Amino acid sequence: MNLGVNIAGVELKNPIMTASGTFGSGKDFAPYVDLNRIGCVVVKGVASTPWPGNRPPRIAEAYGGIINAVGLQNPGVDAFCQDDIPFLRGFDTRIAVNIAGRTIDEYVEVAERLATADVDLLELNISCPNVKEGGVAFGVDPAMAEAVTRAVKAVAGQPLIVKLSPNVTDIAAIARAAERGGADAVSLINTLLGARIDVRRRAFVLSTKQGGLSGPAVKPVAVRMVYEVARAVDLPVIGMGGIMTGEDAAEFLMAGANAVAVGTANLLNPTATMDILDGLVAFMEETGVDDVNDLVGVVE
Amino acid sequence: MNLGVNIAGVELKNPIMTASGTFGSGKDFAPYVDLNRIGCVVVKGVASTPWPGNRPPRIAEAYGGIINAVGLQNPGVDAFCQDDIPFLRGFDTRIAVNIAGRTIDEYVEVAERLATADVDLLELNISCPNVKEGGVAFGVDPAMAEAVTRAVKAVAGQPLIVKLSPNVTDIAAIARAAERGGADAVSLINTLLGARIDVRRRAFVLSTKQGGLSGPAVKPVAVRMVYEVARAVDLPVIGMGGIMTGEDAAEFLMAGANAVAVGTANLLNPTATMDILDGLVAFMEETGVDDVNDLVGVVE
Amino acid sequence: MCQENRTGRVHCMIVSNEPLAEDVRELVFESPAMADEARPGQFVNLYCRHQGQLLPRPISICEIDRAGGRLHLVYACRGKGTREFADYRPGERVEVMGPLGNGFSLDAAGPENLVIGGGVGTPPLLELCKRLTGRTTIAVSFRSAPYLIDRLERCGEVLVATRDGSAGVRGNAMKIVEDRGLTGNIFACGPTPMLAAVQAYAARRDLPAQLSLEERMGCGFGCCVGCVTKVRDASEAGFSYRKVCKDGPVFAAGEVIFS
Amino acid sequence: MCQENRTGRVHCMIVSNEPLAEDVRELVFESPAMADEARPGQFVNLYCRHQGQLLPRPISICEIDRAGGRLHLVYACRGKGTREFADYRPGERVEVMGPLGNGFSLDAAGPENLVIGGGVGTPPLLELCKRLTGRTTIAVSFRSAPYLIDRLERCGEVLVATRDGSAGVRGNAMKIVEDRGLTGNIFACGPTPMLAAVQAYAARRDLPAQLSLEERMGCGFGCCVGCVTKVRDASEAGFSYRKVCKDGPVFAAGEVIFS
Ligand SMILES: Cc1cc2nc3c(=O)[nH]c(=O)nc-3n(C[C@H](O)[C@H](O)[C@H](O)COP(=O)(O)OP(=O)(O)OC[C@H]3O[C@@H](n4cnc5c(N)ncnc54)[C@H](O)[C@@H]3O)c2cc1C
Ligand SMILES: Cc1cc2nc3c(=O)[nH]c(=O)nc-3n(C[C@H](O)[C@H](O)[C@H](O)COP(=O)(O)OP(=O)(O)OC[C@H]3O[C@@H](n4cnc5c(N)ncnc54)[C@H](O)[C@@H]3O)c2cc1C
Ligand SMILES: Cc1cc2nc3c(=O)[nH]c(=O)nc-3n(C[C@H](O)[C@H](O)[C@H](O)COP(=O)(O)O)c2cc1C
Ligand SMILES: Cc1cc2nc3c(=O)[nH]c(=O)nc-3n(C[C@H](O)[C@H](O)[C@H](O)COP(=O)(O)O)c2cc1C
Ligand code: FES
Ligand code: FES
Repeated sequence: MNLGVNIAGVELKNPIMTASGTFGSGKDFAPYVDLNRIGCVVVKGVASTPWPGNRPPRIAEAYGGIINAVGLQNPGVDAFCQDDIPFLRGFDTRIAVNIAGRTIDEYVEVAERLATADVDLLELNISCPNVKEGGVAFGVDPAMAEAVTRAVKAVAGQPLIVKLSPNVTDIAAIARAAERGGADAVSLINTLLGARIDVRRRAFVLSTKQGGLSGPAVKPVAVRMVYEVARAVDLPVIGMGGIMTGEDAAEFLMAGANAVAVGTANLLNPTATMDILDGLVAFMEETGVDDVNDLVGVVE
Repeated sequence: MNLGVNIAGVELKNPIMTASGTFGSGKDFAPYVDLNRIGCVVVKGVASTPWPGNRPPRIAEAYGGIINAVGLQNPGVDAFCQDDIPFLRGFDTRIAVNIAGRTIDEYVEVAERLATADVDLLELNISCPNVKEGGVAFGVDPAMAEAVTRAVKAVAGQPLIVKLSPNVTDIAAIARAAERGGADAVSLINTLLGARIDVRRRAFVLSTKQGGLSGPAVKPVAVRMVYEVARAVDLPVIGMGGIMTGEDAAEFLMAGANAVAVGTANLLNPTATMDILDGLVAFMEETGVDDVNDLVGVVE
Repeated sequence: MCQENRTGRVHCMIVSNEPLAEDVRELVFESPAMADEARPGQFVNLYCRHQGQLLPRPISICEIDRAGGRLHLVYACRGKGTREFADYRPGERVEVMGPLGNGFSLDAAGPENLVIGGGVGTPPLLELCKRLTGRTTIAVSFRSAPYLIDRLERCGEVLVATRDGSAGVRGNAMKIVEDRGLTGNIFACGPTPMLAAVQAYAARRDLPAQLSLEERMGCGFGCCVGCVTKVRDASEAGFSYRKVCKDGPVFAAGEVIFS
Repeated sequence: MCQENRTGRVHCMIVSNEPLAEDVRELVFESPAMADEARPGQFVNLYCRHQGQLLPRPISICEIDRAGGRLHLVYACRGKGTREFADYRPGERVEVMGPLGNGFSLDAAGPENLVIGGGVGTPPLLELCKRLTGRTTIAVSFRSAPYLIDRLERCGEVLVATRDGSAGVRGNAMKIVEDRGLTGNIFACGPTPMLAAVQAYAARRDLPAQLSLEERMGCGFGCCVGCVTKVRDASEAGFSYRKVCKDGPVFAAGEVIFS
């Protein structure tokens, strides 16, 4: 059985990736799973300088999901390169680095710093607010999405995945903008904006009022968007949003994703990546599929 | 305890409404609930002529929700006026008619026909595809939303609620467009576009591929949007999206809604409206709230 | 308005939940009210405990034990919901709403009845068979091991087919019917291709026939217009969509459009 | 890499689940592996059966019965999850992950220990009290009826306060501590305002103190950075956010910033 997939020239031993921000840099998972069995570890978002993140509470429960407002707490790209790359290179897995920024310059700075680092892929998180444009996320406007992609691509030393925000009217238009900007792949979906109010305290649960909804609750939206984007661009697509089982992973592949990422499931179950990989293999065996690439985009 | 609310000059005995398309015209619920206890029955969408609706399957299960592709099957406004208005007028409840159309003219035709009908409110469903604009929904573009609102308002005999689509980058902008077009109130959210693939059949579950996601899974998105819209416009707001309990209803009121609508919960439990009303009253008693209007918009 | 009052979802005590064949089980639960009201061909909604799965699982009523205040259901373990039900044990409760749907019309029952069932389409026919008067021939097919045969035999002559040929004729129930040229007032339930074949057969022989259909449901009691099937009418399109849950699940064969 | 191997979520048999006071219950479950590994001040994640509620409920370990292979938890029935747990009966299984977090450092235990607990902050201190050497004074407060007192009394002198004055002093545990000017190596767990008062008291009197904190969690094992608290450091901002689940829940009082 072939599980290997190719994302923008990088060979992954299987299509199971981790979703940024839900797997740290893998250290917390090493006691539970064999990191060598993961196709690609996508690390938490890193910025040019350390970011403190948002005040707590950062987590609210939602029906079938979770709303987070971590606010991209990270120790900065230098600390990342020093601590996390050597750890992950101790395993036979691909490394993708998720990049955060508040201005195009900040994004570019991280990509420049990583150009010579020993990582396989970059993932540009364009859901960050653009402080020069009044805090509107880069990812909701085609022109901004194209501009930040082009600027980062110009300095990138690795193939560039652009991670799309689902909080838009037309995600295919944003995907096309990323393609024009030079993206080598796209990933989706990031979290849906949502909020939860504690009716007894008469206040939002999260310190930031709203946060990002993820988990099984968002899966239908994610599958729909992956299908739309896969038909709109000529790039590899990484699908995510609520994947909890091997069949969920197969659903994203059939919608047009070339690989999938496991997010919230990691928080709920530290062995989720392995369980999903095993489930996908079992599904392929049961339905007589020899090559995982044969599942990609099979629905009409 | 006061439960009465006022929506664009229409007094409702309590803030519990039904969400269009989930309560028919109430007939199927009469054996289970006392329709006299519902603040306002919002009937299923009606068009100028009978619409056959989509081919089955029209329903797919999603985690914590449901995806529907009913396609606004309805017998047309004439049959509605003849059969459903007399039935509902047998109860002491308000009647709102949800209007569907594929062109501005079709919407206008329904509103004209209803201008002299014995109903209390109109609700304009702008999530319908505009056939003259390549099937893009009216509700995703401020200019189209404003135009259809203005045209319908010009002929409306009742206060006009505009029902917003959540599948947009900036729902506050659409709400402001509806306000400019003359809306007397806004309601939200309609369903989120989503899809589900049957991995064994390698096909979408729904005949239309994608459909509308509703139910508890969408609640955080709905609460966030209600909060945004309530701060963006100077109109009464009707909140909905995944309300299953009295505390869920309170959550929408606190986010800024003046009344709430119960949708998917009706399908899952025919006594849902009553259970939610009872739950809201219990919550008010427990937390010492005398007037339901005092809950509206209390979060910062 | 003078409407009957109905309760919605209720928790019912499970009496038994035993396998009848591989991945097919019979669930018996207590509900004197439902047993009182139920008619053959009606169904109930079962609800999952798994609160990610909110939609009802419609399951037809197999036997109505009015005296004992119990309903019998027979269900195939297919997806997540029915596999959940398979784990329920006697003494636990299951959440149910019903009875729902129209059921078979017994007025049509004649001196000769022909009952045709395929797979888990057979159980919904058992209570009907018990109530039919006249001579009843029952043609039923199964994937492999047949079940409920002893109970059906008390109601008439039973002819069995299996897809794998392990019992009776190899093929489906319509093969028996066609091979033998059976006639009578037809009552049928089973997979859609089989029902389409029944429809064609009944039309050819001019036999009255009632078909019990399946469709994915949102509510099960008529409010969401989710579960429709095409029914012939005088409109321009030649059909309209009718609700399987409320206008059916039983329809006159002549009015259904399979396509 | 040489990492310890750990299992994730496991189903554990419930031995008992009895009320200790109004809306407070003690849950005892079997897990020789967890009982072997656990240290006082650590916690476990409990997971709901309600599949709409996916997040863990972190509950501290109250007693570790290593010989019997059991853990004791004491929890308040507050929201949907803990109310669900209240329905669990002996013989059923509960889904658990753990032990998690750092636990109290016993190296700090001195000749004089001062243990301060408020509400369901008291149970996490019981196993600690059992292991402390030297003289231990235990000041604990409850909303109303006290619980676990007999077990605590085996470990030292117990001073009780209640918010409603129904037992002991009226007020919270810090009132006892302040009124009596108690000293020793402090170990505290309870509501945030109480911990802030402990911090101030320890600073004033220059007493070493460990505080067990609470925060809303996404994972409970360090991967989501959801459960942070401000901890003093040498950075420009003067603090960084540290994880309650992994760097805590126990922190040195001096490093925590409550604000
Ligand atoms: C009126 C009626 C009567 C029925 N009677 C019986 C019976 O007596 N015995 C029996 O074994 N089965 C019967 N079925 C089919 C039964 O409802 C489905 O097999 C069952 O709902 C599948 O649920 P699941 O959780 O196993 O599958 P899942 O795949 O987890 O179900 C997902 C969703 O799809 C729906 N669904 C899946 N398959 C079907 C189907 N074939 N028909 C309708 N909805 C479906 C489910 O209800 C659920 O909402 C009947 C269906 C209908 C409409
Ligand atoms: C390290 C740690 C140890 C704890 N030990 C105990 C203990 O021994 N006994 C005890 O009774 N309680 C303890 N708590 C608090 C306990 O976790 C919450 O009371 C419980 O999670 C509430 O869940 P619920 O389903 O009742 O409430 P819900 O309101 O339904 O919970 C919704 C979400 O919020 C979270 N949440 C709600 N309240 C709290 C809270 N106070 N702290 C953290 N998360 C919360 C829940 O975990 C869940 O994710 C501890 C908390 C932490 C962080
Ligand atoms: C706690 C948490 C932190 C996240 N942090 C990031 C991040 O740093 N960068 C990013 O691009 N996405 C981040 N995400 C989004 C996920 O990578 C993923 O896109 C999203 O959660 C949808 O997938 P899921 O439903 O499987 O979680 C985060 C999600 C969660 C739940
Ligand atoms: C089966 C179904 C049919 C619906 N039909 C309509 C409709 O005709 N017109 C409309 O404006 N909204 C329609 N809706 C959307 C609901 O009115 C509501 O906006 C949405 O479902 C969110 O609320 P909920 O999560 O409580 O269901 C329909 C929803 C469902 C589930
Ligand atoms: S299932 Fe809702 S109308 Fe039939
Ligand atoms: S709860 Fe996830 S890091 Fe602490």
